[in-house]
Amino acid sequence: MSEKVHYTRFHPRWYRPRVPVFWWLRRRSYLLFVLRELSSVWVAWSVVFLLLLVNAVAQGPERYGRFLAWSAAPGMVLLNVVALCFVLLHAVTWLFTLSPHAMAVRLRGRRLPPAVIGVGNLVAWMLASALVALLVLG
Amino acid sequence: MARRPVEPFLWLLFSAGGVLSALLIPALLFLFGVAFPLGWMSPPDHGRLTAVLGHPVTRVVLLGLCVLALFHWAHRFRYALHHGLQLRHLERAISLACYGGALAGSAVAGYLLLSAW
Amino acid sequence: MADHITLRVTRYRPESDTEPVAQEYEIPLRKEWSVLDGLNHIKDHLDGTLSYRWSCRMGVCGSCGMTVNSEPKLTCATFLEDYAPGPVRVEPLSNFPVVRDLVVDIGDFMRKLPQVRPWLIRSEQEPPAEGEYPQLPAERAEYEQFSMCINCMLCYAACPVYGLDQEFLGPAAIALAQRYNLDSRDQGASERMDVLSAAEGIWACTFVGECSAVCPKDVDPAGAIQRYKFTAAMESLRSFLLPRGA
Amino acid sequence: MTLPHDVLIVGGGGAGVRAAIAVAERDPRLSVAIVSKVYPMRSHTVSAEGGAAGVVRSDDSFDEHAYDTVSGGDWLCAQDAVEVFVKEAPEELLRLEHWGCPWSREPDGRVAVRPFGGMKKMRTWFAADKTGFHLLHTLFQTSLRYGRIIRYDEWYVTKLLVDDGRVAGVVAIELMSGRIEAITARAVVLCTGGCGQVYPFTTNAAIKTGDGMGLAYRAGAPLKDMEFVQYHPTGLPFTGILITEAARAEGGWLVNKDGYRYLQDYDLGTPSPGPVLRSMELGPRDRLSQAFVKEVDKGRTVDTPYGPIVHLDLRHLGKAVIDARLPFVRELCRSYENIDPVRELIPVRPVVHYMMGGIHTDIHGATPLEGLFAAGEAACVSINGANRLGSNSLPELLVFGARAGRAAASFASGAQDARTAVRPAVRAQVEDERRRLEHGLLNRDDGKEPISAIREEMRATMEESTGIYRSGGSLARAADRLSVLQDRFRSARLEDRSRTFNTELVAALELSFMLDVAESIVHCALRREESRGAHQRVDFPARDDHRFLANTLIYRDADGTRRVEYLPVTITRWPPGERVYGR
Ligand SMILES: Cc1cc2nc3c(=O)[nH]c(=O)nc-3n(C[C@H](O)[C@H](O)[C@H](O)COP(=O)(O)OP(=O)(O)OC[C@H]3O[C@@H](n4cnc5c(N)ncnc54)[C@H](O)[C@@H]3O)c2cc1C
Ligand code: SF4
Ligand code: F3S
Ligand code: FES
Repeated sequence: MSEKVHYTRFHPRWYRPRVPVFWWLRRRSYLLFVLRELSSVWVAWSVVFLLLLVNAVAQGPERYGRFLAWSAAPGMVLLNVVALCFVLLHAVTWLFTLSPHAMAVRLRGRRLPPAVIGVGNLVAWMLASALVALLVLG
Repeated sequence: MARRPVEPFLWLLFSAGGVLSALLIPALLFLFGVAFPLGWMSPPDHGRLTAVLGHPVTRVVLLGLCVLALFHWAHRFRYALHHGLQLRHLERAISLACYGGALAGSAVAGYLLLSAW
Repeated sequence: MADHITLRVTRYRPESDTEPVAQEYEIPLRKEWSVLDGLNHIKDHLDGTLSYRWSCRMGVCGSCGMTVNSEPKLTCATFLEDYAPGPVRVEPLSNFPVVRDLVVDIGDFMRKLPQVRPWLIRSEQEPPAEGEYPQLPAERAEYEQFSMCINCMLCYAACPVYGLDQEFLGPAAIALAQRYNLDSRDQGASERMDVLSAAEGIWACTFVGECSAVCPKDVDPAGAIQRYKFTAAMESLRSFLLPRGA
Repeated sequence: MTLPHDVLIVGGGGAGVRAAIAVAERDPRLSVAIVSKVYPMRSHTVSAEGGAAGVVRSDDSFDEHAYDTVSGGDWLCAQDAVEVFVKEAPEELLRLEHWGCPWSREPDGRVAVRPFGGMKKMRTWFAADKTGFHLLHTLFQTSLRYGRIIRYDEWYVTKLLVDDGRVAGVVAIELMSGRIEAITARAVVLCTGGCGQVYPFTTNAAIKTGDGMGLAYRAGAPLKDMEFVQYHPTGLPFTGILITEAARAEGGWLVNKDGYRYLQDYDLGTPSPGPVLRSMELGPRDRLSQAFVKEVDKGRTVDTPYGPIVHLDLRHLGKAVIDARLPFVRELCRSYENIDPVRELIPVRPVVHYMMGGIHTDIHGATPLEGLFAAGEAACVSINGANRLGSNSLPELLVFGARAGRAAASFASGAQDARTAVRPAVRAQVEDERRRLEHGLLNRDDGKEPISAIREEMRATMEESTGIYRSGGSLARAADRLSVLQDRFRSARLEDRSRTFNTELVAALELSFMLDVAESIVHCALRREESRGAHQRVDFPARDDHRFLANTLIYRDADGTRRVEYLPVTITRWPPGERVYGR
């Protein structure tokens, strides 16, 4: 209908439900979404943690030693375990559910199905992790 | 309709940060945040780390990771507050804090990774 | 299997109610009955005042979307048996104003749809006498998925961003724009750009992904939006680096 | 308040939207509007599956398409209309291609065609097996380009306004608000679709209740060939959901309970593994449905809680073909029958599918009532005769939708006389109608029975009397029962008094149209004492060209009496002959 709707005698008010503040608690999938979004906070924390590490290494062996001790404190370990869980959630959702749908990768004129892209991402992820381990552990 | 010319760039930073952090951070955090502290593996000695970090490529990559991951956080966190808590009326303040934070963090990272060596 | 099941149906009578109330009906539980068959049984035999929309009862007209046990569903393609022993909650689609009972107002979508120019745009329209615009099967496959949308609005009901911000163009409208953008015969992508890359267009979507999860026709609007974000971002980058449109 | 337009189109299905675009293109000064009881893209055209016929290949010709159509229609088609139709169909289908319709393609990029029942050549264009869906959405989305096409979505038309022998507009209810308004126009085009809902078991959607036929009939325009009701041989039991003829065109077999391809016993050719045009499973629908009834009589069908069935076997086609060409068939079987046609047999039985008859029009879509036009399934231009060939209906919507739109536009441009103001006679009709709706239906206190009971009885009556085979006796009994049901309807009771989206009121109005349509079907069938196409009289088993090579016209006069007349069939080039299939 091209006209604007008027409330008249014959046109009682429609019911307009409000979205509750905690809408994301109402469905499992919404909760997962919010957790996924919050993983970014832990990504940021990881950056901070890494920068502290870099700083410690730059300041010499002694500072590096103190950093290692500090990071082994139970509170820190707990914090980083939580952070790791979120970062893994981020990696899994980002590499295996989100980006495969967001990308249109073509091979010989055909669009690759999302599952194939997901497998590709898995391989890339394993290579990147191996590289990191190699560099760090020698 | 309001077009926000910076939005595409913020999104590109967000996406690049998402990919890079997904690829690199789990391994790094696992090693330095969990495996070494818990003694599952022994941490590399200082000399090795200085050698690795001494290479400019490592530092540039790390800087890229830090900057992009911070913008990733800024963008995502901004929307999380925006939608998750319905703080739409605080939109400007939130954007300022998030992207401002990312900028500041990037500056620190730049200093630590480029000038301090 | 019990031979009856309870439907807890949301009623809203705008003349007398200030907000929706639930009403229960006990109906026979038959193997082949969809939730819609259950509602029709109520309408014909128990309570003629219940209002809802339906037509094709074969999952293609897009009329019968409702919320069944908290999930947006096509009621003609959702079977009672899968919810036994019940009760089954049947509510109107979320995120839309409720007109009455299970009927919601989708006027908002109907107003947004023309904005994305969902039609084939050519710089020059050739007369039909000159034959078809050729299109290879692979080119057709490029957009086929996005052409399957039945406008059932389940994705709007599932998208929290739309719930929070009614200005958002929404999943189906953007997917339909992409349907034409990706059609090898179309030349109108630049005309659709302004609306799509506005703040209320693609950039409002935070990739919740529920739209694709509930879509009964596998349209994957979330994918359509993300792909368009990439296109739009690259376009911005290009015009930023080459400001004169070289 | 009245809402004035130049051309008003009732119905937002394929025919209606095509007509609206034709008006907008013909004369940009005209104000054109579409009224539809559902949003246009919900119209029943959306369900059409198999395809749309139009000659494109070099080995094919207009004459062959015309001959297939005329013989398929058992020589009851108006041959001038058929000639126009076959010529304009490819043009319309190409135009749709230019508007973006995703037709399936050949490897070289040309539009693909598939075989279809009763067609001697491959000429059925298709978009997988969702042809109607793509066609309607393409049309609807294209219509959005024409900002000047005004839409009244979810408005229900209850009456045609007639001023001194000429149509003046309609009365309609806006469902959301319940307000009753007159929408006036110089020309009205009825594109309201078919009436399958007068039967209990049909492929047709809930909205296919013959409203437009009832509207025209009550306004004095005649209905034509109403006795010809098409049964489609392959519907799913219980739901009546259609398994498209394309399933057979791609090579599906119909087998009885012994796994035997029984069509070979009914003069439809001999079985071969692949599909053969105009033979066996690709015979015309009337003959296939009749063969089913004979199989039931021989006890060679399978009994189920929803009546006897036979099986459609697609297994030998393989998953690849089914997924590429018949994905919707697979989807429907999985959701509604819990079977996978790649591995299992599909249970099917004949189901009411299409109305050959409808509002009598000429080849421009004009009815005998001045200013009233009709197109689509609601109309009867007579291209379908006594039996429509599958895939002729969609192109019919386009060809005659466009023609009716153009004719209505010309009529409205020509009728730019002083009748802009609503004349008192019309205003009185509007008031009468308002009173009937408000007091006769909505707020009456003396109602007795609910409408659903009357509807069920009407449907049962139609199935018993006017099914695949009919007899004079049962038709006469049905006529009596329907007039009793008409009386009972007059004292029906509505529970719902609300103004807002009152679907019970809509159902009541639909029922009353259906009762009129059902009566016209029964009376026309009773009078036609022969067997032709979809009209098979057990008491008159032969075709009788001497008496009945004529189209039936049924009128309702102002005093409510019925009148049946016959109009000789227009024959241009194909004299009546024998219908030969599989030989
Ligand atoms: C399951 C199925 C499959 C089919 N497959 C094919 C096929 O493969 N090939 C083929 O050629 N044909 C096919 N057909 C036939 C074809 O689809 C129909 O004949 C055709 O779609 C009818 O279109 P229409 O525009 O005349 O009417 P519809 O699409 O039925 O539209 C009718 C319109 O009128 C409106 N309307 C009705 N009454 C009122 C009222 N009182 N007030 C306001 N508006 C009103 C409705 O809202 C609707 O918009 C199929 C039919 C069915 C049932
Ligand atoms: S995208 Fe899917 S869920 Fe959304 S309207 Fe279209 S068909 Fe429905
Ligand atoms: S659910 Fe909504 S936020 Fe985006 S991905 Fe789908 S539109
Ligand atoms: S009734 Fe048409 S989609 Fe359910």
